[in-house]
Amino acid sequence: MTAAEFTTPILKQTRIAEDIYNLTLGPHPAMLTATPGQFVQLAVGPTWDPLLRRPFSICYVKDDGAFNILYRAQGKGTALLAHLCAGASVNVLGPLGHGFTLPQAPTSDPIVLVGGGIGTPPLVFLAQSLSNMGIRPHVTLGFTNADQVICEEYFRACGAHLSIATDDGSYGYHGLVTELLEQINKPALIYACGPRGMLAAVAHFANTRRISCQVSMEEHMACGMGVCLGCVCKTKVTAPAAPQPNAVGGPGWQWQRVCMEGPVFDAAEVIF
Amino acid sequence: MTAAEFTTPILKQTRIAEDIYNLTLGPHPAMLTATPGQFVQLAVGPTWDPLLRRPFSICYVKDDGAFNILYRAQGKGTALLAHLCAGASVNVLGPLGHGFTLPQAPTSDPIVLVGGGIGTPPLVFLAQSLSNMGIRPHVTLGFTNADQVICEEYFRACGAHLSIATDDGSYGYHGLVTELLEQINKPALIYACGPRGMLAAVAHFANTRRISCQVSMEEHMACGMGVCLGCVCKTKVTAPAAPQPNAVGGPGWQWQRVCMEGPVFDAAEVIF
Amino acid sequence: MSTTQDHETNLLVTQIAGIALDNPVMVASGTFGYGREYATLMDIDRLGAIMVKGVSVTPWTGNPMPRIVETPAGMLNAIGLQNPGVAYFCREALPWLRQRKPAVIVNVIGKTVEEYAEVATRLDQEQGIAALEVNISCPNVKEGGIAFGTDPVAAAEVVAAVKASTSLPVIPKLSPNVTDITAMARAVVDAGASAVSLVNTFLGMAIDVRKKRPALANVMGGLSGPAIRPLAVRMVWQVYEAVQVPIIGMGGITCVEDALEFIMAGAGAVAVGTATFRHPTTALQVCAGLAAYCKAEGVTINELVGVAH
Amino acid sequence: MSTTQDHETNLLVTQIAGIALDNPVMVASGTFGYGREYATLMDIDRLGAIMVKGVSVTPWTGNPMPRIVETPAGMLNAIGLQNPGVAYFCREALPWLRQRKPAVIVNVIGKTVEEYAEVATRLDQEQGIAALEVNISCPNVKEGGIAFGTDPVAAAEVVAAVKASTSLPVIPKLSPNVTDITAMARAVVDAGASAVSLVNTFLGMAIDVRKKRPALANVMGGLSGPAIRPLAVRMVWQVYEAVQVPIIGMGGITCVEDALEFIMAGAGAVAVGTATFRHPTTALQVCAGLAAYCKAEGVTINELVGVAH
Ligand SMILES: Cc1cc2nc3c(=O)[nH]c(=O)nc-3n(C[C@H](O)[C@H](O)[C@H](O)COP(=O)(O)OP(=O)(O)OC[C@H]3O[C@@H](n4cnc5c(N)ncnc54)[C@H](O)[C@@H]3O)c2cc1C
Ligand SMILES: Cc1cc2nc3c(=O)[nH]c(=O)nc-3n(C[C@H](O)[C@H](O)[C@H](O)COP(=O)(O)OP(=O)(O)OC[C@H]3O[C@@H](n4cnc5c(N)ncnc54)[C@H](O)[C@@H]3O)c2cc1C
Ligand SMILES: Cc1cc2nc3c(=O)[nH]c(=O)nc-3n(C[C@H](O)[C@H](O)[C@H](O)COP(=O)(O)O)c2cc1C
Ligand SMILES: Cc1cc2nc3c(=O)[nH]c(=O)nc-3n(C[C@H](O)[C@H](O)[C@H](O)COP(=O)(O)O)c2cc1C
Ligand code: FES
Ligand code: FES
Repeated sequence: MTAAEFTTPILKQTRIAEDIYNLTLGPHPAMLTATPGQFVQLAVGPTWDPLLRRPFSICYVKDDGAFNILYRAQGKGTALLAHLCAGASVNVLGPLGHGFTLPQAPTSDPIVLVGGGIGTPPLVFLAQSLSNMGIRPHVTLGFTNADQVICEEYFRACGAHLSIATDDGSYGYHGLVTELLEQINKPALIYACGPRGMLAAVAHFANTRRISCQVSMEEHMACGMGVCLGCVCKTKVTAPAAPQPNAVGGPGWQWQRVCMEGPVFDAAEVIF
Repeated sequence: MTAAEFTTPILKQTRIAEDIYNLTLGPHPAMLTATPGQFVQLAVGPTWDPLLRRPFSICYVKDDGAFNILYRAQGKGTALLAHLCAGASVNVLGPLGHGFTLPQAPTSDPIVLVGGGIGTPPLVFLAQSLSNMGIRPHVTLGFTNADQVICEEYFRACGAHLSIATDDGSYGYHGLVTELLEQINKPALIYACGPRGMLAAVAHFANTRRISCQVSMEEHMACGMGVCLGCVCKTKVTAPAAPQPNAVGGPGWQWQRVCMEGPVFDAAEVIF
Repeated sequence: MSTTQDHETNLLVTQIAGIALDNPVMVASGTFGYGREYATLMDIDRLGAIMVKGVSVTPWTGNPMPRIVETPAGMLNAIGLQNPGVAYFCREALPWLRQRKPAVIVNVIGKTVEEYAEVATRLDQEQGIAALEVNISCPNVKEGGIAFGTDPVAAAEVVAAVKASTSLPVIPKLSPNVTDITAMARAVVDAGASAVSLVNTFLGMAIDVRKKRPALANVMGGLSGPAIRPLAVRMVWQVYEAVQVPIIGMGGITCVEDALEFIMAGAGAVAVGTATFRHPTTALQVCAGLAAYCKAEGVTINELVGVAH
Repeated sequence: MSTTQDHETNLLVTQIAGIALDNPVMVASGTFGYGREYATLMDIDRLGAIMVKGVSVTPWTGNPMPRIVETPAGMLNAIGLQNPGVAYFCREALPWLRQRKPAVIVNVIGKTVEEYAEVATRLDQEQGIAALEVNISCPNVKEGGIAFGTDPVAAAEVVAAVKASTSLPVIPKLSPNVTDITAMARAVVDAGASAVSLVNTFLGMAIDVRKKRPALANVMGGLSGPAIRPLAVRMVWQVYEAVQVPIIGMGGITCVEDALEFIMAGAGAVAVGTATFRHPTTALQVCAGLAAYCKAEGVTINELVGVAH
């Protein structure tokens, strides 16, 4: 779980949907310690513009420590990344953060993974880990339309029950991914990653039903290492918390760092 | 001679000596109007670091308007350029500046081209133009050592009398290029491009002997278009000069812009 | 009958200091010469205004070389306001400029209050000038080299003197090298400014580590380019809340988004400077981008000014 | 018998404000937490000093989110000095820190003069602190939010109060958002500063054009990173000529050449801030680079301080 800074070649980069890329980066031993929900910070571009690293969830790690991220080219940094060819080098900081907590033991209770858009990739790693434990998760995914659907093959490969929703009905269920979630019979545990609005809806669904739920949060990051306090997120103080370096806050709430205590938080904790 | 701004692909890039690259850029009609001694400003890198374009002399232009520059990777911008592969795009501003003035008519008087190190490339274009006029120039070049020798084949191809000096004697004459110049019998006209010290020596040689001489100057540039006044060079006011937009100065001298009135100046004019 | 083209363009029509502008996009003083150099490369008639290089009473030789050095996402310049003087400007540059479509805004410089006034008086005799931009970042020779731009009293004095010497709108260009930009803005508005330009360059320097000497012959120079944009946007924001006159915003604008930052922060018009060196047509691209943006959002440019407050 | 390694390292030995340092390379306050976070990634014992995140009397919650935004070659932050307070610092962070080799310089913050003094008093009881860095860029709540850092009188007051509350050397950290940095430097030196740190961040802002709102919840934030380096080097240069105390220079340092710029401009030590976010080992690389440079040039680091003047 100790992060490393390393430079590694791009082994492969493929455009898998409009503006979405699957990037395979060369192996590093540190990546073999990664757990689902953790992320890496990539230095994009060779100069100081852009300045900051970009955070990306780990989609999966191969046995040799090579790993993949799936990302949407949307701004300055990801556009640069998308232009790189196999053979080019990328500097990586990771694995970082606190990922999903896996069930202690195999269970036959329905475990549900809820993904929205480009929030889907870390759920691949999670589904693989669950599958390795002998768990067949229910995976429900939401996308804007058929062209944006990603990762299907990975979930099928690990035997997940897969259902997909699209906003315009061009693929799968016509509607919201949260509607698919409601159709699952008595989920025992929910894991979610996606846009803030979706996470809030999933958390609300879980919290009102007292279903254990973990959500992966997103904030702009500078350091990714817990020092800059740029990525904090408001959480409830539920129990008298053990003093944490950055656990300051107000009445009933405290800041937690998305890059350290997160990105994955207990849905009952997060103040949306 | 009108400059254009255009984006063009790299057709080829080869490392021709330690840290020296030969870059072939795609054709543009504007380049067909280029004259020897003119230069282009290349935008290096896709972001604002580095900010400024880099000036490079035109080494030669092919019939279709494709053209070559030869450069030394020495700093931030040229290092970025050296990393680009064939197919990548480069944004060009050019051709710019005022190049060498060719003899009015073919002549059999010795015409000497003096090049120092990475100042050699524009002399290739010049030698080609002289050759097209039926003139076989004497080309004398100086380099630090054998590994740094460039452009030999181009000068041979246009039938020049070629002599090369190296500082350490590892190739050709052991000594300074100016010593080679002194060995040529009664030069009628000298063209020079290279480090400032070499240009000063060549200018001194020519001026004291009243030999007509043109030198190509170098200064850091921002605009390359004559507006920023960042690239000026001190010149003597020899005759009552026609009023020039930026011809201000002091008693006996005036500034001239290396990117507009230059880079090529009459050696008798420049104040070194 | 107005075409779609006309309609889009109309969204950009505006007015600054009483000057009618086809669009609010200008090129900044010192980065576009007297306009002619770039005319072969692009259609300069599509610019809202041209702010010409600083003009002084007599020719100025400027600083020794080197005058420029690149920095991360920026550049330092210490040109020292080299220019051939107001007589040359009126004789050689203005006749060409006044026949172009963009409004001509002349950047006025001087080493004393009297020199500023003298340039203004001379320019007042000429046709085809829309306004005077008063560059108060020059060293005040009488006061021993302190810039007019960092002292509200000295700045007001210059502005008042220029105002008294011209019938044209007076637009002081503020220096950002001050603790409180709003105090400077208030001082020049009280002295009669019809608008303010901001910002000029930030005082900076670089060391040539190999030579163990300052990289610029003048030791210090002015920082411009994208690096300074967040600082410039902050100052436009502050000045917008402090004074009522229009603001011409500049400092690191490279694209339409950057221009929108300034406009939403409170700039009624924007100027492109250093980015022109990299891409000569930047200002035209900003202009086209603003037209497209206004059309898509269904707003006029004037409706966007200061909306982020 | 000293090895080559020792010899090289000795070239970097220096002293700032009476603190003996193995080398002049520090990590800047707020960019290295309390040191522990990066310890797994690198050998922090090779740093000259660690300047810890600002510490206040009581815990501060800082500003709402968003707190950071990237800009060209820079970033704006409006963390708002979130920190768990001096008691927590002494209990949880200091015991670990004081067992490390680098000198520990504690960054002190407060909203009133009294709060600064209180933190200093509390820290004076602790072992293993080398000096106090007084961050005077905090808002002065009593004076209605004006920063201590832009008023020489207020700055001197804070420094004098801290000085009176501690036996440790006091190093005020100057804000660059002033017309005349030398006036600030003189004021704090007269008030008892043993050295000065400069610079803190530059006040800037960005607009989120899509939302038509400031990008930071706090509206304005501090600009750091390579973009500000030319401005910071200029200020170090000016302060070096104005006061006699050592300068800890910072602002956009990313590599050994950048550090040399500051040293040649007059900094006796340097600190790496934002660049650590990009490459955590930047400070160590700067340190190794300085050792190699001094060896190649045959000089000690002290011989390089201010050589460009
Ligand atoms: C823990 C974590 C995991 C992530 N995993 C993925 C992933 O697997 N795939 C994927 O496509 N995206 C992922 N993101 C979002 C991704 O980091 C942003 O899309 C990316 O930083 C945008 O960079 P840009 O240069 O294209 O955009 P720009 O807008 O140019 O970026 C400007 C600045 O804003 C930051 N920023 C912009 N959007 C976001 C965002 N949504 N989240 C965080 N910072 C942002 C950038 O990092 C940069 O600092 C993740 C974000 C976090 C925090
Ligand atoms: C008219 C002209 C023609 C030139 N022709 C050639 C050529 O054919 N081949 C070649 O290798 N070089 C040529 N040069 C020099 C070339 O421009 C520089 O080597 C190059 O700009 C260095 O950029 P960099 O990013 O590697 O260096 P950096 O040091 O990172 O550059 C920093 C800044 O300094 C400027 N700069 C640095 N060195 C020089 C220099 N020697 N001349 C001008 N500006 C400089 C850069 O343009 C940039 O603005 C020419 C220069 C001029 C003025
Ligand atoms: C090379 C250069 C010359 C300049 N000359 C002048 C000038 O003569 N008068 C003036 O008021 N501003 C001058 N400026 C400042 C610009 O007009 C502008 O205010 C500043 O560069 C910030 O904008 P930018 O970041 O877009 O360049 C000059 C700037 C540069 C880079
Ligand atoms: C995220 C962040 C937090 C900071 N926190 C503090 C702080 O608590 N106290 C302080 O004096 N300076 C603080 N600073 C300023 C830095 O210590 C440093 O002075 C400034 O960032 C310039 O250096 P740089 O460009 O190398 O980052 C902070 C800077 C950043 C980027
Ligand atoms: S990104 Fe710096 S603390 Fe999380
Ligand atoms: S480079 Fe701008 S005038 Fe020559």
